[in-house]
Amino acid sequence: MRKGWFKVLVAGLAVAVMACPAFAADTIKFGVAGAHSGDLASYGLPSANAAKLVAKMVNAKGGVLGKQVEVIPQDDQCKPELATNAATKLVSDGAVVVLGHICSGATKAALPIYKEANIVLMSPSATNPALTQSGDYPNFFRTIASDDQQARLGVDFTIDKLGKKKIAVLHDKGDYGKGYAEYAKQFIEEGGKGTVVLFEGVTPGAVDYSAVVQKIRNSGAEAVMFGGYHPEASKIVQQLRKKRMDLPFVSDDGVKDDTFIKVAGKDAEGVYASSSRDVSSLPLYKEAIEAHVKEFGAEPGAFYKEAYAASLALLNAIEKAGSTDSAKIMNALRTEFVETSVGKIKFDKRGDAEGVGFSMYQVKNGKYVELK
Amino acid sequence: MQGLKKSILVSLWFMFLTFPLMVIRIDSLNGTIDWRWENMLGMGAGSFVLSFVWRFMMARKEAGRAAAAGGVMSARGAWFERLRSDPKAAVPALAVILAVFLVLPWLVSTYQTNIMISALLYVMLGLGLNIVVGLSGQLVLGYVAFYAVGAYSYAILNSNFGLGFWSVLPIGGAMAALFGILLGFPVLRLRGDYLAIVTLGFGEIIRLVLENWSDFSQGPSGIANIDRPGLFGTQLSVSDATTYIYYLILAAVIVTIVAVTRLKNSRIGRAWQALREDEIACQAMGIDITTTKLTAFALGACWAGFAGVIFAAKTTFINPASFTFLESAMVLAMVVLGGMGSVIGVSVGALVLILLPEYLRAFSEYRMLIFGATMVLMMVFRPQGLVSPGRTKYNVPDAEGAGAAAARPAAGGNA
Amino acid sequence: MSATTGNAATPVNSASGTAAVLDVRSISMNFGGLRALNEVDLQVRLGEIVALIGPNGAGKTTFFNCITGIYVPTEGTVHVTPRDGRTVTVNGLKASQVTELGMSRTFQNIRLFPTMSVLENVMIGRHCRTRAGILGALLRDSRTRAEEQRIVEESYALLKSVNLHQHYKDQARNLPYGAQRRLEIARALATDPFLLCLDEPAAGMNPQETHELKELVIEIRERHQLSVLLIEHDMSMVMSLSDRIYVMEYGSKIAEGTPEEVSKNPRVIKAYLGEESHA
Amino acid sequence: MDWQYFWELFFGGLTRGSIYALIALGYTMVYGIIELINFAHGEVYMLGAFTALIVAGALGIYGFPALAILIIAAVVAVIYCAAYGLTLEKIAYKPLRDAQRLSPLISAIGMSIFLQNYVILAQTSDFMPFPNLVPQPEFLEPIAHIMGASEVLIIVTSAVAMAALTLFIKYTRMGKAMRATAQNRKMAMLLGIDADKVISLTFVIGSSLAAVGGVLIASHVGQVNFAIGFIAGIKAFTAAVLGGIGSIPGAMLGGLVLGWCESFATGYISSDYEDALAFALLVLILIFRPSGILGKAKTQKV
Repeated sequence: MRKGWFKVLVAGLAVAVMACPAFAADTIKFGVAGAHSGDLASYGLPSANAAKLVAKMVNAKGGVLGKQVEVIPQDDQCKPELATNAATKLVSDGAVVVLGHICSGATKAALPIYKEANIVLMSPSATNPALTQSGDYPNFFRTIASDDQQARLGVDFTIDKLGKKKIAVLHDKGDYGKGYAEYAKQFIEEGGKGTVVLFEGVTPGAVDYSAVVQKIRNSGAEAVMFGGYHPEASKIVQQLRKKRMDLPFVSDDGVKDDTFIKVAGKDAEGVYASSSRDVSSLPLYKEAIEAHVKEFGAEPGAFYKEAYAASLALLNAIEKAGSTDSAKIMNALRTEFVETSVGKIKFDKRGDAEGVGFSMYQVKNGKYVELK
Repeated sequence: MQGLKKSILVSLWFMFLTFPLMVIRIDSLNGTIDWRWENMLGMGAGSFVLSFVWRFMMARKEAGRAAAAGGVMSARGAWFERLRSDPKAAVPALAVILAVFLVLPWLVSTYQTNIMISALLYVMLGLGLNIVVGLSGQLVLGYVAFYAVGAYSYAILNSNFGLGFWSVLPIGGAMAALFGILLGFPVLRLRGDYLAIVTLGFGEIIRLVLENWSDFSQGPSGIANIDRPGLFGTQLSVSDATTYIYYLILAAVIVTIVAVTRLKNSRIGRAWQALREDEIACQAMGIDITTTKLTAFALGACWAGFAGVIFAAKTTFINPASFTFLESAMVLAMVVLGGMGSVIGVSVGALVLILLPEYLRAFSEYRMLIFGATMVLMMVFRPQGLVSPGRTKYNVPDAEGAGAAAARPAAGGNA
Repeated sequence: MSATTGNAATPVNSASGTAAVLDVRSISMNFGGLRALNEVDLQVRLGEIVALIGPNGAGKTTFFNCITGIYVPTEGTVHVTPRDGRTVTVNGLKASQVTELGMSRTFQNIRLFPTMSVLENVMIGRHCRTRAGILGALLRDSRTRAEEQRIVEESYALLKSVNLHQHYKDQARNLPYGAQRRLEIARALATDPFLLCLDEPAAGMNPQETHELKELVIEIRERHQLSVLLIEHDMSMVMSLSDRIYVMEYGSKIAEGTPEEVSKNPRVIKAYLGEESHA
Repeated sequence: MDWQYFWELFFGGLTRGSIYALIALGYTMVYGIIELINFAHGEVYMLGAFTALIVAGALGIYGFPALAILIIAAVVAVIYCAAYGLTLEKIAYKPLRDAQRLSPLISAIGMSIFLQNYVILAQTSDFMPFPNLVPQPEFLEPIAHIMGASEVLIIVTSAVAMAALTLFIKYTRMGKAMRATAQNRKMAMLLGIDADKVISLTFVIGSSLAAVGGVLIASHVGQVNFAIGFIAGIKAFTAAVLGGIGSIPGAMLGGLVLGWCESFATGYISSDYEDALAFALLVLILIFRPSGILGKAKTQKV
């Protein structure tokens, strides 16, 4: 029965490994959950780095409440089923607060576990509006604005700034893109100043979008709003231009990515995409980037500044609350302003950060430029 | 010498074949080419060695086939067969395994238990698919659709009507079985490859509907806040609930193993196997292949439905992204790797495929590569899987075997 | 087999006096533009051994497929009269239903279940005579267990009757050729047929095996009280075994009668027996 | 009825259908000969696109003109895809020729997963921009809103490929050997046809066509990544079945029918269920006419 012994051995080892942190010195346990491996690791790893850097800095200054901060990373690969595993693990390891999760779906899956354990969760990247607006999760906070704010900005920009009334709204059928598109549609219709002439999902990975493009032409749209990510956006923009249609193309954060410009090439010129406000002039932002370059020898990736800000806000709240009691931490988050890498923020009743928001960018000469 | 020459040729061929992808990397932003010659060397050396291994394995396979034709059984197979067929060895072995599984949650952390729950869920899925693919020989590539039906049944009934886990468990199974029959009817006349593709299409259709029909399934954003299974109305903490679900799924797996073994050794199970072996002869022996196929589809789907309900209850959140074709391929790989038709094999296959990557995180990048390669190599070198299906023992009324036969339980089978 | 345990064998030559158990009236079969069968009539009476002969491609196997439900004949009717005495039309029925009525067959190119054991192959034949369902399989109640044991015993007895019982554990594909043919017959018998249709049972056998097969067929007919319809190329076997012979050529019946009548029929000699007629 | 719109959709569907047809030809040939769904065929197409991308990138750095790049990249991609097809057949399918019928299909699925991950590891999992290699001539400018040069090239290429293949199979010695092998491999071998060679050649031709498809389609779409083969492969297979698998004109017809269905459904209804529609079409065809539009029904030998 070699197999049986092997199991016992593995189990024993696992116990030994798991037990170690529990007997370590008394620390503030700071959980970090997100995609640290798999397809979406590039979205999750920067957050883990941010947490480590902030913890290092805080620890160097004597820690929080006189205790050292210990970062516990947990991988969820952005998959709901793994997210619940990760959350369970963090809860059982005694995390006081958790930074994460990265993807909205994973966050939704994990939230009930944190809620039950009464642990504060702060995401740097989960933008799904329902997470805060449903009111189901008083323990959830985020340092990034939600999709509806983005859609609001996109709609106002298209109608007021560009002066376009007939708008074709497209999405990629994904959680993020469809959410954005549905909000955009709702805002256009509520505003009464424009009309949605086309609301359509495109199939990611399809070989050709010419039918959708012809449909846009046929609808008489004056502008296109697209919710989704850059691969589909670049295909649609390229086909629009190929078919000699010069409509303004307004999209979201998923498109405000340098890969979009790389892939779409000259067709990318003039495309609008909304994204977090440019904070590159803030001293804390510069400090955060420098710390990352110094430690890891490279520029940080996506959601780094949001994660850095969230780490600062969480640790600050623990310090201000004077305890690790989550009710007090939440109260501190809601009442105390804190300087972070995304600006001076505090959180509203529902958990959204006040003071962060979106700007519109446009591709000019192969670069995204913020429009003031 | 001959072999050496062959291997050099193979190695040169692979160096040529993989040259553009492995060696050249274009950095289009800076307009430079990154030449990675070390990869070519690695490829050459690797394929040189592997070609020897390949030929050795091929020769062994040929030898094995010759031996099997002569009725000789390999020594390694023999001890395993003995362990399996001799109740004196098999019973304690089973008891030890069961005991390990029973105490597991008390030995390991909640996290490890959670992983074990996932692994056991896959055992259940694998055994369910084994009914359809392994026993009745109908290649279904969209199995995960039934898993989705079960999961969404619970999610929707729970969030809209507040139905609990225990009342939805049979409903979820029944719904999945219904879908199995719905799929089964039109594809009755299809065979082999065509069946595989149609079921793949069916699986994708189910997923696409879940993704696009937002009013019904909340679309890509999924359904959150699904209740965990309750225990006589008490509200359990997360870690207790995990332990509870662990025992629940363990019980479900044991029930599945018993059920599948019994089905396999029953009149129905024999009909499935006959269907797998020869459809025409099966009909000519008075077996109605319509009902036989439909029962296989329905029962296989039903198990996926049960697993789906448990899955939804365990994660408390589901979205269509959990039910992609890759998931179906994964479950199929478990069945194939473990050994089609073998209950032990499929269980081992599922545990290996889920747990190994979990404990070999270092290889996570290569996980899917190895996974694909394993599927190919398994088919080439050991198409019967890790464990070939056990022979059912029958209690025949004959003089020479009568004494021993009487002592054994009647028509007892083993997996 | 419970119904067939009596040993009051029907006299071989009294066939003309009894009703036909199989009554085929002018069936035809078209494949696209090709007419594979053309208005063929055929009767098999209780206890008779009837042979169907003809050159290769005459449509014999197609005829078998038409009467056993694998194909649906384009025209004509097939009636059978099982042991219970009622007459049933079988054209249009599924192959499994035909077998359930009591017509069972073997295949020209052996179609066993290759990786199942010899015993299991025969047990499959008992499928349509037993009832246990899914619930029974799952619960394995005493009735199911008893039925299962009965299947085993009956199947084993059949194996014994074709002298394959020593091999009951072996995989069917590992049996020698002649034994596979016998196993196919045992499997067909397990369905409790009143009419056994054998498609070239002696193909590929040596004279000794062929002789044993002949003895076996006669013995089966006696023991199971059934009729036999047989396609065969081995003339000595056909002539010595059959009560009556039908001859086909190009999809049509060209002659019928006792072995003597047929062997003297000039059309048959011309069409089929040819220079072999001296045999 | 808005005819302008109708024709726009019609030509959109024509392009899309030609894309499917180009890949479907490879499926249909392999299936015709050894009755195997070469699941990895879509991956060969993807490898063709990637190889062409690398070659084009390298040549672009050395400043070659676009048309030269297109031709060289296409030739290199064809050579490599043929080589990949050949190797694939030798490793994953040939040892399984006498195995039970599920084995080669599972092996093919494994190969498909393997090749995707091979590309991820050797290159990247990101989307890569594919240069537009087909120059847009002046005279196409008036119809640019309906069709560009790359679309015209795709349609012409797949039509030519289909015609050439049909002639090849009908009139050449090798083509006849292929038909014989497809009908009855054992008998063909008895007659002195080297079946292994015929099968290898089938893979070479099919893979080469996939490579041509890869280059043209990537150039048309403007981006590639490791996953493009899967959905294109499934669609192409649907097209092949639709037209009647094993039939070369059938693959073309099936591709066009599928392309038009998708295009018109998107244009007049919605693209929400675009893929679901394709799959539903496949299921319906297989149920009501399993041999496809141009396929011949096979009676089972008992």
